[in-house]
Amino acid sequence: MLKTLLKPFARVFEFQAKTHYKMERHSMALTAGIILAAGVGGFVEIAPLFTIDDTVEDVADMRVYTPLEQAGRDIYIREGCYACHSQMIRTLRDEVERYGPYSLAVESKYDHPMLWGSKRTGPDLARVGDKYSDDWQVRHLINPRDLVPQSVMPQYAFLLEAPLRTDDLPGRLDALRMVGVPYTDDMIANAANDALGQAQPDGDRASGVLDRYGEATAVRVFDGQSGRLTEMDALVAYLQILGNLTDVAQNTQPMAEE
Amino acid sequence: MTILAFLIPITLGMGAVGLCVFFWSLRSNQYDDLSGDAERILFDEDRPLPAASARLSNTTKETAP
Amino acid sequence: MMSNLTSPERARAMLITGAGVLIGLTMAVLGRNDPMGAHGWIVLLFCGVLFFIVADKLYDAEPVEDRSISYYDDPTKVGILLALFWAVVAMGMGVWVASQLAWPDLRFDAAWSSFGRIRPVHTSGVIFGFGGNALIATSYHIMQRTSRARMPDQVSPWFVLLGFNLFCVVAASGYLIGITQSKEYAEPEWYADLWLVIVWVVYFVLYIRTLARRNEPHIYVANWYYLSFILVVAILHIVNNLAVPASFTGAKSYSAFAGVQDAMVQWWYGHNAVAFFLTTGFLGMLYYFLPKRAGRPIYSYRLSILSFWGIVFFYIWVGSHHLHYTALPQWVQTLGVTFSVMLLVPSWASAGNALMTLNGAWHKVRDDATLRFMMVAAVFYGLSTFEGSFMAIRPVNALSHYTDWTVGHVHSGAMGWVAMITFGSIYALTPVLWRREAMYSWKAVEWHFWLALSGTVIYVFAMWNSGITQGLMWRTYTESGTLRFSFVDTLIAMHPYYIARAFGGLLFFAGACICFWNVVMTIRRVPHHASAIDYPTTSEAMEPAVPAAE
Amino acid sequence: MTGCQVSENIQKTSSDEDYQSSSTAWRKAEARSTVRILSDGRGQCVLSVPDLRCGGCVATIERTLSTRTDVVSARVNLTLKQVVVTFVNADADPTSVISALGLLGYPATSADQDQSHENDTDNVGRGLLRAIAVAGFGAMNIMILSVAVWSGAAGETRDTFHLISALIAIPVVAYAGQPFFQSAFQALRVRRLNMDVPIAVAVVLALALSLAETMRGGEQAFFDAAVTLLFFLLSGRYLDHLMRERARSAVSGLARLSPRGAMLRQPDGVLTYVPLSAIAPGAIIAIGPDERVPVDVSVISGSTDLDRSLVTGEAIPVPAGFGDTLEAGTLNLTGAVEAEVLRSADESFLAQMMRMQSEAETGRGTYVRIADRAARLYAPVVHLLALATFVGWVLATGDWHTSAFVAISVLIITCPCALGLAVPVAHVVASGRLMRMGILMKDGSALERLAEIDRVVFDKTGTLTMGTAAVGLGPNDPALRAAAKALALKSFHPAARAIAISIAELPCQLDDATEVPGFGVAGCVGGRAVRLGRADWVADISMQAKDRASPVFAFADGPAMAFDLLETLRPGAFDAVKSFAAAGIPVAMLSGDIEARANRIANQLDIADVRSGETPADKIAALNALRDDGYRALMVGDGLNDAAALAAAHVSMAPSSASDAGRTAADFIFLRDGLEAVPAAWRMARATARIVRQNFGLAIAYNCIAIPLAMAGLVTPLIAALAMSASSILVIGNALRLNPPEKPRETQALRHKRSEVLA
Repeated sequence: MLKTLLKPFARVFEFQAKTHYKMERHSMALTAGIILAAGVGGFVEIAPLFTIDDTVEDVADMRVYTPLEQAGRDIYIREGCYACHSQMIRTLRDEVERYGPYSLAVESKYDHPMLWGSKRTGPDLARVGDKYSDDWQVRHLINPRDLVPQSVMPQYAFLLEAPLRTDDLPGRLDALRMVGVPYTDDMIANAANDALGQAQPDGDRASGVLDRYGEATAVRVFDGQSGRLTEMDALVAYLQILGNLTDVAQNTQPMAEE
Repeated sequence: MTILAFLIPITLGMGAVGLCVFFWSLRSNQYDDLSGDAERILFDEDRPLPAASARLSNTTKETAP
Repeated sequence: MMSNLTSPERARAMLITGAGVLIGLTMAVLGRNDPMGAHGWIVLLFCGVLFFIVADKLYDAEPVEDRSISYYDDPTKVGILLALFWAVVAMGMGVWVASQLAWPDLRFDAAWSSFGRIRPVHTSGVIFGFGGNALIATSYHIMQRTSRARMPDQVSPWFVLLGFNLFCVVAASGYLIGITQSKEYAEPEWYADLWLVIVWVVYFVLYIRTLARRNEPHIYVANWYYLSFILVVAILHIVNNLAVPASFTGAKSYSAFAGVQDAMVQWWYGHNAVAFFLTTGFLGMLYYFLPKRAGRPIYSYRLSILSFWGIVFFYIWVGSHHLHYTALPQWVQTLGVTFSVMLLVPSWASAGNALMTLNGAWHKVRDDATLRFMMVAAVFYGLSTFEGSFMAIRPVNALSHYTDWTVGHVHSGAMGWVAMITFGSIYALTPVLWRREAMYSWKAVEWHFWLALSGTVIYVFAMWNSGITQGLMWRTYTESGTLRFSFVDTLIAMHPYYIARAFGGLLFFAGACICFWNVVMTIRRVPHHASAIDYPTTSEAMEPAVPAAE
Repeated sequence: MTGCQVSENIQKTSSDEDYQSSSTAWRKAEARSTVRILSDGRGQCVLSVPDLRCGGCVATIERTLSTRTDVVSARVNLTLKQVVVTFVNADADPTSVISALGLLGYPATSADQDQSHENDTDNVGRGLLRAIAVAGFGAMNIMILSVAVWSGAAGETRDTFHLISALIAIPVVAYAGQPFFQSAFQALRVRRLNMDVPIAVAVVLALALSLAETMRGGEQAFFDAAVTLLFFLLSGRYLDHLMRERARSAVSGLARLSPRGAMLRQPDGVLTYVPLSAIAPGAIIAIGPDERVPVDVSVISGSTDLDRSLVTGEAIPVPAGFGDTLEAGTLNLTGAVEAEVLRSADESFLAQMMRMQSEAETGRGTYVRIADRAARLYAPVVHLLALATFVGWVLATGDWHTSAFVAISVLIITCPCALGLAVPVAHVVASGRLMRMGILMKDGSALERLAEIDRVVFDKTGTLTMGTAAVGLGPNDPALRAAAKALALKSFHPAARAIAISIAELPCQLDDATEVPGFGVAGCVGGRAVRLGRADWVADISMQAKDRASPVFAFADGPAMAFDLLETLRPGAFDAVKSFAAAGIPVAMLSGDIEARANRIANQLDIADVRSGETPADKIAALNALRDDGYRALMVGDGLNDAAALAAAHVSMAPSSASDAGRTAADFIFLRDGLEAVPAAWRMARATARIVRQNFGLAIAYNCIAIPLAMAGLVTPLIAALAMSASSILVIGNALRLNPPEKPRETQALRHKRSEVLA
């Protein structure tokens, strides 16, 4: 009776017996099986532990890049500035004295990708924001050797002529949201307007920028030519925000090593 | 370091693949004659092997007429 | 070349290139408002040219060659030439970027010609264009010879080689247009990365299929090195390039990782790329061409296998030594140092093994510039791995990081090790591949050797000086405890070294040009070797590769 | 009737074409029996080619063999110096391949591959290698995580890393620890302690403790220690195995002498080859020249000379004819005979010797290797210390958890990592050096035993003397000498060869030369009959018939002149004996030979203690007596008659020219002719023993530092890992001192020169 009942499963048993026998015979396969089983089980256990992140400090005043700053960052990326400028002040005394408080992990937590760099042909830029005036930055970008005769930096005069594309900004912000930057629907929908508004302090779009990104956001004509939104506007806006997304580093005044 | 949740399994996986490959190589007698295997690549392949040349002469014979 | 393809193979090639044309067209149309459109036209052009080459010969006579008794060397030949073409282009670019640092006005004010845009053309061109093509070409040669088997088909080797070059072209042109992720050594954007994954999978499958057909039971150790190069680079590439495109009709994408996490992944990738692209692949080359050229077996074959596993295991976690004193948790940095230092053991085992192989053949090294290239490569490999471990130590790194010392270290590896072993291998391979008596001009090889060596030495010494000077100047204090030098002061101090560096690079570049010329002249002028073919299919032992099932 | 006619008559009676063909057929069949049938119906045989040196040889051999039509494939194994030949048919004939190799300049013999045995030992090695790979994989990955923890990863990250480590360590220990667990379990079952018991206990406890710590989120976990320990110990074990394997394959690479079958005369008169097991008493078998006698037989027709050195150890040939009994294993030199089988193969003289030998070996079975002797002491001490620590901590603090932690860390840190490596590494290095000196070694225990000897016993023939004879005196007249040489050249009898070599003159013209097996060579010189051979046989034609043991030469009706056969001393014999005497170790000689010859050699070598006319049983008795008196004797011998004595001795050595049985029984085999290998091996053994003692000293010193730290509860996983690695590396480094940097340039140059010569 039982036999007939189990008959349909005979094949399953047979298969089980066969594979089990084989597994036992090749004890390596057995070990691999153990590793696999343990690995899957273990990983389910491990994964939640990682959600408690002990690396990146939690800071309340850390804000995201505005669309204009993000556009400037994209230009910084496009021009390969990271090849000569780092954005990571190390915990060494001379660096802290030269560039400012050393960089904290939180400060680059919205940087996709990070631009820490690996070579300083030019100085570190992690805290270059507000160190120089907009005018200095623009003139320096047009021809670095006008301001620093010994500089070997290339000229970026063409940025002043290139109008900034704003139509793709919502898409970019949306993509950034997908990888974890907390842009709101509102920010994404108004991305193009906000980019224009941040460089036009007298325009009606400016207030939106302050609403969405905070009162401290710099709203001004970055490139010195009002009425036109250029790539120079974006890049300078980005340079001026470097190190200014949060005050945590300045406030805590971390002590340097050595 | 959330990122280690990716990197460690990936590394372990690569290590495990390496281990499996090592076992395979052990089973397929890859380490039986290391001194001979080191020498074998030096055989000058420009000189046709007898068997190959026999086959070659056959084919030329076949194609010639 | 085409005449060796059968008509079904030609049809398949046409299908693939035709698909490439369509993809290019789609990219051009959809991305017309974006830099991606330009890439569409480049893909279209690249595939279109290939399409017409194939179409032109579609109805030519069928090949008469007996595939069972020959190796398939056409892609290897093209690969060698492409590698040399990229060497000239990329090293030329290198000389130019180096000169821009000494004389910044050499950029001529164009948007595409700034240092930031052409530097990746130089780095990617050398690493992927020159190194990658050389690796693919030599791997085709080595896997067939050591397996004593022909590659399984004739379309996929072309697909891998030309597909990889399409990737290189898209990458290099993209930097000039302004398409980049700004991730070091992983600059190409998402669609190029996806394409490379496809090419790489085909490459891996091709390699495995060739090994599966082998007539020689033993898999020579060089194949292990090459396989690890293919497999691990694929994984690194995929993980580091995980990104979300801003739009599928635009080039821009954002990395899946941010900040410190991204830094960790980037250097996990970056240093493993050094390990598995610039080390294991070229060690595979060394382990084949060095004994071959010296006519002596590897000093200790067992050691070569052991150091393979050592390198594979130790390299994985050393990347974090690029991030000393940064926001990366300190224990991760310490981890990187520990394994960087331990890595010295297998690295020196390999270098020592190579040099000991030459022990007893020093007279050959003296007389044969080709062998000397390989010997110098092994020496530089040992030196730069030592330097690398040294620079991974935290206090040293505090001085060396961000300075030209790192640049010098990279170039002692890239010029002294990677390029030297590649040139040596090309000189060893070219006469064999094209069935020539010897290279067209042995004097030119000598010239190349001395140019390359002096160029490397000048370059590396200039960068050592420059880097250490700059590192020390940055941390010099006045008696009152303030920083002594402004950043610009250090820049002025660099100037003579930058000139010396450009000069060293120029010498090296000149050598590469001579090599290209010499290879081309060898192909065109040197008479054919008496024996016309080398024969693969039977191993000496004529034993079935796969042992009978247990 | 002239001498010539006589010899013709003899030739007619003794020579039989049947035998001639049977001889080659036998040899073919013998070789054929080594061909294994593959699953696809092809045949495969393994040939041993000792002269293989470089890739050139490999290419030459493979190229040449693969052109043959009967060969599917030929693959050379340069490491083992073998060629694996696959034939088209299973009944292929390897002899033609062997002769083809001979023509290429590579003498080859078919290696008797006892396939089942081969695979067994191979599997042990592979199993160990697999375990090493698994342990290495685990150790590497856990080490990465541990380094991270030591570097300061704290909190959740540390717990996570511990958890991952646990997930790796459990399967790794379960798999890679098996050799130790099994061995420990077996030892415990017979209520004994070996080194594996503390190892197994420590590994399991380390794992358990770490798991418990991981579960409660503790700071310390010893996963890395447990797995690294396994890795180190497995490496030691694998090295030990590798050494034995290397010696074994080298020994089996030499040709095996005992035949596996015979040509049986069927009732219908046809000769067929049958395996040894199918030969029953009463059967008639044919034995051709140059063949070994497969079973004990009695000659029924034909006459011949026998090399009975396998049986007696004495090289001088003995004639045999109708009615003589031939023992299995003796070598038929000159004539073909037919003989009746007396006993079946497993009761033959050969088999009896083998049995005697294995019985003698059991006497040695009680020897306990030094590591295990140390373990008997070490394990209880360590376990008691751990217990004491536990009790002490409980009493002092009352904290069960901490006490257990500290006690287990005592066990972990005292785990005999260095001890496990101390012996094998020293032995491997020593065996490598011995190998370069041309001495093969069976296993590590042999080296330990050799270091302890206080008596040396030499066999005479084949050991102190070379197995072949040399000629003392002969006729002085050049004409006579030329004629004698001409005759001697016609025979392959060892005495004839020795005579031919000893005569400088050119041989004269010789007609009608005939070899009469068992008697000598006859012929005509200038019309006069002439003979060289047994004295009584030569006396048939000569004037003065003398009853002499030595071969005699004479012209018909001329005076008979004798060639005195002498034994030559093996090179280095004098120095070898002297160096033992100088070290205060008495040397004795046991010989099966007659007293006069034995004494002569003994006098030459200053050996006072001589016993002659010893049978194998006597020799065993002598060695057993030595042992009963508390002496540890080194026996050096070669013949089958010595095999049992070799096994009975505390430790034994044999030259590579020794009989198969002798080689199997001996602990050491020296490949070169010189006897200086014996004191050299002894010195090496002493040096190794010294290093082993030092290593034990280092291990003890390590424990003296580590145990108090551990008992004080100061041992963290980092300290444990560092201490264990450091002590292991120290021990390995010390062992490497056995291998003083030889002049590598010289060997390189030598190698170079050799390859040039070959080219």
